Amino acid sequence: MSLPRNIKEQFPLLSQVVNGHQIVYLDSAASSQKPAAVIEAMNDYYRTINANVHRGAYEIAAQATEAMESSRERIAKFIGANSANEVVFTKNATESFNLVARSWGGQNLSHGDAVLITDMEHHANIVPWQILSAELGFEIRWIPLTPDGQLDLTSLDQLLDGVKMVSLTAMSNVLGTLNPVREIADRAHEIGALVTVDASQYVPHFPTDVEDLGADLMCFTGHKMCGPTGIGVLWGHEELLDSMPPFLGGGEMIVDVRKDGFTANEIPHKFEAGTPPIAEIIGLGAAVEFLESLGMADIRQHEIQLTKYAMNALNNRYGDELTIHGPRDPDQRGGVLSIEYRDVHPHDLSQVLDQRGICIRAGHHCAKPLMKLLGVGATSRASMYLYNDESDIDALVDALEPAGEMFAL
Amino acid sequence: MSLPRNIKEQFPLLSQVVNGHQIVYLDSAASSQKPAAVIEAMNDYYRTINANVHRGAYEIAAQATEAMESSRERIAKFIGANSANEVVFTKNATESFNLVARSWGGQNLSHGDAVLITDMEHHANIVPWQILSAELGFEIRWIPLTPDGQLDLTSLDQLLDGVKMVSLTAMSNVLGTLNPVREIADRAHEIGALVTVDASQYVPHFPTDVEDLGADLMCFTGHKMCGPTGIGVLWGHEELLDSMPPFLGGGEMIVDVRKDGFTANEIPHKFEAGTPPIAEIIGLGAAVEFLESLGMADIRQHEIQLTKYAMNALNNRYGDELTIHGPRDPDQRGGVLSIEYRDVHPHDLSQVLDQRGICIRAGHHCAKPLMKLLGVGATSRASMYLYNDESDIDALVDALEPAGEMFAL
Amino acid sequence: MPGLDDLYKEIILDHYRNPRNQGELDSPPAHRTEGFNPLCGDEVTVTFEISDNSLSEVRIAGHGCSISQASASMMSAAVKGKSIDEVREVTRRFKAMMSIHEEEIGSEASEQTSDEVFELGDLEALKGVVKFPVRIKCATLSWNALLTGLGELEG
Amino acid sequence: MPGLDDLYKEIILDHYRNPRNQGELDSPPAHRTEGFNPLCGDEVTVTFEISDNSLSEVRIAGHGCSISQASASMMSAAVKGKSIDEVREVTRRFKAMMSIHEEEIGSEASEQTSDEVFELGDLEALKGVVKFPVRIKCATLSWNALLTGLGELEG
Ligand SMILES: Cc1ncc(COP(=O)(O)O)c(C=O)c1O
Ligand SMILES: Cc1ncc(COP(=O)(O)O)c(C=O)c1O
Repeated sequence: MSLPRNIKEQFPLLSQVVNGHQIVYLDSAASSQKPAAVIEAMNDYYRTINANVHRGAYEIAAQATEAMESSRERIAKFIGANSANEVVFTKNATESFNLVARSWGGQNLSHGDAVLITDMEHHANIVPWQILSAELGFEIRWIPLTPDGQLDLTSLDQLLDGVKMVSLTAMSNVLGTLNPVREIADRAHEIGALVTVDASQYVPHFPTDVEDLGADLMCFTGHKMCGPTGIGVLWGHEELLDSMPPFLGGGEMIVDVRKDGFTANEIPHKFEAGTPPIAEIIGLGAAVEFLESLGMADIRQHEIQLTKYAMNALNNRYGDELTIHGPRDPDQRGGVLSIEYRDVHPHDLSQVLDQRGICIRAGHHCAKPLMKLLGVGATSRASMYLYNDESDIDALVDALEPAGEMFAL
Repeated sequence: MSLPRNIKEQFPLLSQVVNGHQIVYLDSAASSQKPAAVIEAMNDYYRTINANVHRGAYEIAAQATEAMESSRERIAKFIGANSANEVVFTKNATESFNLVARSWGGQNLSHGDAVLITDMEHHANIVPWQILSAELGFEIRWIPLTPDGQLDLTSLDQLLDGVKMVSLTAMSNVLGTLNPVREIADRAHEIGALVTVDASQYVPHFPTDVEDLGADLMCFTGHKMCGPTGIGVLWGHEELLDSMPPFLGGGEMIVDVRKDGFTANEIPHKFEAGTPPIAEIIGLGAAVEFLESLGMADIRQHEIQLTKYAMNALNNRYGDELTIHGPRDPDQRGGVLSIEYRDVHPHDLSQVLDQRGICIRAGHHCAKPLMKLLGVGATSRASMYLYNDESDIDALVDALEPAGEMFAL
Repeated sequence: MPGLDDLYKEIILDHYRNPRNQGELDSPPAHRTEGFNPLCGDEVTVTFEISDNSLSEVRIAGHGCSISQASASMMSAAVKGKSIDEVREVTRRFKAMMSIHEEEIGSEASEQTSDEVFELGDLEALKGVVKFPVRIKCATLSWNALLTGLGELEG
Repeated sequence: MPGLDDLYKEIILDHYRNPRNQGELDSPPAHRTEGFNPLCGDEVTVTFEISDNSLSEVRIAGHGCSISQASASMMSAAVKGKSIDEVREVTRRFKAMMSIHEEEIGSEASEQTSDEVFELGDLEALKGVVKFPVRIKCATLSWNALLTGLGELEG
């Protein structure tokens, strides 16, 4: 089964006209577009059952609670969690990482310990550890990369020495690289370390099963998977989450507050302080329902085909003038193409493409250590999702040439 | 000028029918309803300019950034801030408090210091301090209450001794009490302490000017002021925010990340890690625009009138059988009525009212220390907003009697 | 939408107005266990004595809504004098009835073990609570506290 | 929607292709200052020498887009040999032009001090950048770095 041909019609934004051209949206790694069903689900919530959750005995409050908690169940199933209690709602993947670092790290890390990350991590999986390490004095270590942008695991044993947490991305948001999470997780577990997976670029595009991945904790974000802004997820094994101290304090996360202290609530509520992003949780539930209706395996197939098509088209047309960072084989990577084209600076390239309604991202993609390694300040990144098709790629390919002329040195 | 008579029509949810009755929503202290304009603003964002902000050179990303930043400016003006840079977006008031406690508190508090709060605080302004105090060993002190639910300031001088931060609510979400924030702030400033104001129940209902309040930092939340869920605000004086270390780490909050550490961005971005709640910020901007169009002074007048009407109606009808917690004078309190009626337990009362489509909240309202002081496990709370009218109050008053009969002991 | 009569059956209001086995036993020697409902502030304290593997005495204290109070009172009447195994079985059945899918679970279970001792009797009156999911925690508060208390005994 | 021609004027592309005053002076003795654009990763290093209260030498290094490179090159040409006060004045004017409300500010200012020295000349070509707000930071990157460098001298 492939995806419906007219799938773009379900995304209102994709019919927008920008600078006289129907929009060509190739920036889904930064944020995806939203199907009407997701926008409508949030509308419906606000129009019919909007009320604060968990604490209200009246009808619409009960319905809001029910809608929120059934979203939690749907999301839990979607990622192969054992129970909805394993799904903690945050505001974005970044908060999820801060929760892990502060709560688990604060309890378990000290001088002499190490946390192992990789050279291709997003700042969300770097800075929270750096903040904590400045306080607690543990070491942050980095798995290096091979020249084609894969993890270089030749020294993994040495790197793992003294490591208590391995925290790595399942897929690079710059290189498209898919990492061997399971293999690394197995080796981490052998020495008693835990594994946190950054699935921000993975859950939106792949059938995901937390047990298959071998993760102990996993972070992802709603707005990259057809969901709204303002919602992220931390998944963790029940016993592990149970053992972790609270992160943010306030309402919802307590069973009792006395002047001399408080008693934390059970998971997942223990980690959800204050009024939750109720509409956003419901929106993310609708996004998961939408993705399930298409089928994650079909979405992945579609993206492999399109990545293959794009890599061929770019290489055939521009040969040596163009480099695509990361793995060559479209089966071994996601639909994220960081492109170097002649001497055109990414900012200029994306500006020129914008004149044709083509949206790509120019920048460091919140991966500055990786930029340094690549020896660039920024890359031009085109990234795909289920709603892109060959016409989008054709538009991109055609638009490079005039940009190249304009900025020829 | 009074509020438009047909204001309810602007709130889609208020035309819902619950259990055969048009809904009577008296739970705005928990969360307010949303005008169509706010729901539409978020819709429009998702349908026309949805894109990640700050990092995109293309048209819709620039528009999304512009929409988000002009919301920030609008909100800054709305509370009398000197600059949009003083407005930090969080996910709710609770996160704002955690930011203050962890960032400012982590840098400034240690054994021997004290933080002064009050007996009527919401858990959001208690638990973050308790978490931090368990780590750093400072003391948490409480301003006591008079029998009619006002702050008892007779021992304020002693209480202030050694205090570095006074953190208090401008209005109680249980008692409706308006606190003399300015007076307390002035006395706190005299001894060199800072003042954080919980304005979660204040900004939605009163013309607010941070300078008049005498606040150094102020926390409030979007969903109680006609805005969406998933968005809160921390306001702070520019120099103070500048001096505070980052809270959450990740994208957006850095200017540089190296393997050996990071350089934080300027305020407000320093405190906004990860993809922000873009749609929600735009929604909150629309909410502020809506409130401004009515006029905060008129909203306050409307609520005084309605509170007066409600207190009279309840007292006249039920006399000794009914107690309203907190100050007697409607001019001196907000439109939040915590009611004790005969022996009816709040949960039972709200259940019975729900049968008539009347939404009130039964519970501890995230103020357990206050509940203990009042000697109850929970209260029945009816709370008003700009869209309520006398017919809502009449419905409430009429519905109490049969509930009383049913649960007579 | 179920009506209030489904929730507030006469027998429930009777237990609410005239709670059975009220008070607290001295502990020790009695065992003591507590339950909180963080949603509404309800609190229950269950004290009980065990002799000869039976719940020889039980007392209920605390405060809460009619449902939590009535359920605690009905529980005390249902478990007093029962063997620990019987207490566990009636608790299991009660909680099954209180789970959202009670219909299926309830009927299956009763076909498997149709022993007279385990009939829920008066407790059946609480069945209507399931239609008001927010109130389920009110009804199960005292039962969960008792279960916790029994669990602690066993170590 | 303004077209690309408003942004990429020929003179800008010329400065981009043939940047003036490229390189780095040895520092010390030269002063050195850096600028980052966290949004796109652009970096600029400005080294300069002061003698007799004038910016006697200036060099630009780093990498970035055509706008940031061209603006840095144009800046170097505009400030080289100028007195510190003149440098500050041209910077002030350039930044006023780059602010979203440039029209008003720009015209007011030029009426108040209509000294020939302070005409922006070639720099006027960068005016179109204002229509592309995301790119303003590209254009002002080197100017802000220079200002920081001058500030450090004094303080
Ligand atoms: C006085 C007060 N402070 C803080 C909060 C916390 O707001 P939020 O749950 O949106 O973080 C609330 C509302 O729940 C409140 O009433
Ligand atoms: C790999 C990766 N991790 C983490 C994040 C952070 O997500 P968010 O900004 O929604 O917190 C992103 C996206 O920005 C990402 O691509």
